[in-house]
Amino acid sequence: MARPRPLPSGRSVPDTARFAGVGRWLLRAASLGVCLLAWQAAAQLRLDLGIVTFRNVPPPVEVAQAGIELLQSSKLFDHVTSSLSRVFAGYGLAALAGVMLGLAVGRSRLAGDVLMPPLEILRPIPAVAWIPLAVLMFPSSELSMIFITFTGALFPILLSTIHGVENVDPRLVASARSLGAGWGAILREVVLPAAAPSIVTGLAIGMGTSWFCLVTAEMISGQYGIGYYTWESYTLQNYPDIVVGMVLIGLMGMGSSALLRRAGARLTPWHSTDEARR
Amino acid sequence: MSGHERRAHGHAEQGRIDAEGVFIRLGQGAEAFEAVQDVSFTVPAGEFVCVLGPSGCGKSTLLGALAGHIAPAHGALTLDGAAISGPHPDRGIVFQHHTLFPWKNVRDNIAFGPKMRGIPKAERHRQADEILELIGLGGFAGRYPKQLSGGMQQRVEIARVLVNHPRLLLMDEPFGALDALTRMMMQELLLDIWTRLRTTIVFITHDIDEALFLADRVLVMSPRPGRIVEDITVPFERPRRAEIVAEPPFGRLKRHCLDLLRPRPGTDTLPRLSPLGAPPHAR
Amino acid sequence: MAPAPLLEAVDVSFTYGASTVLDRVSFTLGSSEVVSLLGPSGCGKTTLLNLIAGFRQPSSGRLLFDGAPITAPGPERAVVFQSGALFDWLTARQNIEFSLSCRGVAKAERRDVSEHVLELVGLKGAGGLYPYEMSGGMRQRVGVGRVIAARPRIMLMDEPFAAVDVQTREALQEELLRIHAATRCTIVFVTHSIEEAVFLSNRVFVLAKRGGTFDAAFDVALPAPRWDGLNRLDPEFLRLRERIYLTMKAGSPAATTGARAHALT
Amino acid sequence: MPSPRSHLALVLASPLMLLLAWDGATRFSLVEQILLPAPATIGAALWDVLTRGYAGVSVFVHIGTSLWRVLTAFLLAAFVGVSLGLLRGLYPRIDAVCLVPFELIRPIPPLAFIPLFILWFGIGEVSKVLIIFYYAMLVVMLNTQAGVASCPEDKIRAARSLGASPWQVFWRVVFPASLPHVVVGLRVALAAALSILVASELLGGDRGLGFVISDASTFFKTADVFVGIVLIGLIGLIADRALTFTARRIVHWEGKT
Repeated sequence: MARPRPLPSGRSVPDTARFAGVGRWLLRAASLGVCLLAWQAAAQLRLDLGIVTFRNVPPPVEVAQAGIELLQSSKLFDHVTSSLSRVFAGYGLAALAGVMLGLAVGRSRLAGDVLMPPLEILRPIPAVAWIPLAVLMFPSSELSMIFITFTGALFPILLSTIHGVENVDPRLVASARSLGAGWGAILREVVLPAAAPSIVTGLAIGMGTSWFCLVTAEMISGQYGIGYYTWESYTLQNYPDIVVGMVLIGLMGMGSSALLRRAGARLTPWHSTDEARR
Repeated sequence: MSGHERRAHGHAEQGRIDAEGVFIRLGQGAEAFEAVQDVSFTVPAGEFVCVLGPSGCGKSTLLGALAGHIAPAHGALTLDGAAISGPHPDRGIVFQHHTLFPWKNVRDNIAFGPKMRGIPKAERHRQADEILELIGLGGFAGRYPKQLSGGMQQRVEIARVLVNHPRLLLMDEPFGALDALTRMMMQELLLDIWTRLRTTIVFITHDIDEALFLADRVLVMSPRPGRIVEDITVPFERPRRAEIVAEPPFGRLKRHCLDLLRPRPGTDTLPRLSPLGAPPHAR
Repeated sequence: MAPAPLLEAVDVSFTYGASTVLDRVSFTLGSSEVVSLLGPSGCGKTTLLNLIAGFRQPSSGRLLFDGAPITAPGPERAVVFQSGALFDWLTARQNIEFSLSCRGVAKAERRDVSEHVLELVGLKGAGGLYPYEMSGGMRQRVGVGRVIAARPRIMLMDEPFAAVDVQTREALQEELLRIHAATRCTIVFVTHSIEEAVFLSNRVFVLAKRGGTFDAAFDVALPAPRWDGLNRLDPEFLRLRERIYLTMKAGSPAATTGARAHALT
Repeated sequence: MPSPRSHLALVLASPLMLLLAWDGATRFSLVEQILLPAPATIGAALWDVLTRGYAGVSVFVHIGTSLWRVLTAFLLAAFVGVSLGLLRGLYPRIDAVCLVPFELIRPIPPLAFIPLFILWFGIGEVSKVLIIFYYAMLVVMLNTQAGVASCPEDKIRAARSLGASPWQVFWRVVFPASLPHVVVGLRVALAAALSILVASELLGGDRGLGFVISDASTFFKTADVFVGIVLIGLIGLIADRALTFTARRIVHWEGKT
């Protein structure tokens, strides 16, 4: 058994030196390569291990070909844009509502008492459980999917915002009041920036859950969209396309999270410099 | 003489505090207790007063009431004859650990008060830069609070309050978290600023040396519920040098304060606060 | 020939990246001494303590404990931390018994030791409390007790009383001298408080702000025992405190920053 | 600030008002019963489902099936996730090997894996359990690893200076110090597991609460859809509270100073 790393914090010099740079990246690339090779081999040999079978799994090469085909057709554009516009609408609404409600609940006990009990009752219900009902309730399936995306993102954003607002250092608020800040100025100049890191965290989590909900909704009731594309490929037994769909979903989820992180870091520069300095 | 000092001199006759039979209650329901009991005192405009007492004696609570964050249960607390009813930039407060906004740089932190009064950006930045020079941090306007040492953070904190030309400067153990050397230099700096601005200062501390070195007058408070047990006039000449701490009259006055602050056997209030952290002679 | 010193530092340097934290520091420590390392933050005093503890190795020079180089941390040079660094999931007693249980000492014997140590540090009857149920002063007592129970030859203390209020701090200082009288173990005490250094120590080493060299060393010749609390007003005590303050102020570049305000008038 | 009594009144009044508004809206046909049934209708449907079952199967079979899927997956995920997280936190080599594959699959919503898992493991129980397991494990592992990294250096140093061996440092210090993070990971993983369970049941199968919701909606039995939703919400609530309660017992020092 190797010796455990004595100091798990990033400060231990020898460890970072040992694993830094090219060697570490090589190891990482190698690990990825091995995974791909194993996949290719398993798919080509049509491995059947009883509990898991690779008989129907396409090898990476076929997947790549299917991906290129999709890239060249116009279908891709339609699927991607409809998924993106749904997330944009639903998630955007959730971000707006979550932050506003969170600020209200975090700052005002009255708002908390009135708004929180119904929300607390709804919270343990997974957003995806609403999908069949949403399909019934909304006249267009487009709206129902936006609603599901909204519900999926709302709670993480709301809860993180409340958490952030409630944890604003009361001394900061007190000194702002002493310096002559009124109600609105405290909200704008103190509470919002102080809660911003927590809000950004909530927005990031919400982005993940809203993609999760959207893909499920598209699989069940969509006509376009990347979730629909994947599920359709499955029902048509278009195996390479399934994997292409998965990769696309992953890329879009990853891309939107990365965008959000970038924007969050831009919005809260004091927070990230703080992390970097420690 | 800079513009800032001229304006400050206009305030010279303002900043008189009157406290008359002040009681302050803290906590709710069954846990409520009296933190400050029947406190009366007067501070003439421009005086430097230290409030000295053991931790948990209610001295910070009293300061909170002067700032307007806590309302007394009984009694009258007035500044220049007007009752204190809420926080106001006229009564600036400095805490032990800085309360600078981490998302604003030094200049914007200091300009916060002027911004709240609606002063245009160029003018409030000019005021901030002027006061930064006064506290000896001229080159640090663009830094964020995290990038400053503890002593510098406290200096910015003081500057952020001074830029509002307060009639009263309230300080709650402002140098308590600094190392000895920085602390002594900050004390000298504060006296230097006060000599020129002559704002009334109420300074809370539990450090006898600090109180005697800084103040015109020291109000000594008893352990909870806080009462003023003695009002000491500090006779040392100004300007004071750090060296007076080693001189015999200073030692005698310090001994007197120590005797006042030493918990008396039979009082159960202090042990209740920290049951086993009490000094050994109390047991 | 005189007996070998307990701890010997010869030209010890420590560099971190491009900066020199300690620059050729030399000193020796004998048995039962109490020595303070005094200096402003960032002067390298904690680094020196970490070298003695064995958390880090000197970049050059020799650091010998009992005649042998220090290569790793060990209970013979146990550390009391400023934060207390107590194990939140263990009671006061379990914290104190930690080093014994790591060595596999039997339960009954551990119990005897912790009972004794709890009494020594003034926590009799509080052994069942968790750290979050204690005041700051009590936590530091557990931190000291945990080290005492390991029976160290040197107790290393890294600003242990910096985070508690003045009254508690003075009480803890007096208790520490009592504990020292009872255990006679050597103490290396890092602090930025001049008064604390003078009150506790036989010798005070002052470290310069930058460059990490010793500015000066002071012998403290105050009568023992000092824990009656009156010695803090002793003229000799105050004079020494003053001398050290002036030495530090003269050697510190920060002093010029403080003077800048005067230059403005 | 309101007094404690009026505070309580407000807390109780707001859901009550909501219920009344809902009832009123359905009673006066502001919304169609088929979209939003009256509370009483849902209550009756709940009683009906509880006593007579759904789709010819006792409702407890549906609940039991859902619970079995989610609990098996969650417990497995907790065990594997904590173990892997600890190993990754302690051994940089293991972390380096795991990093790229896990970072690549992490942002993919677990649902995207459903078709693939069905291809791999067939349409039965195995793929449902495994998809929940895979994602919950990921969450637990990442949180555990963060917990290991969050152990204050002072505590590790204190243990070493008190004579603890590397194994003792891990078992007596690093592991307990990481427990609060592990608990957070378990809570998040539990919520995610429930979501994935419902989603996968919506997409296929003939047992489970997700199936109840999906099946009821295809036949426009809206009250039964609500029954399914309420039951899922209850399971989520009880599971979360039980986990929090247990965690408070184990990690009793967390959040106190």
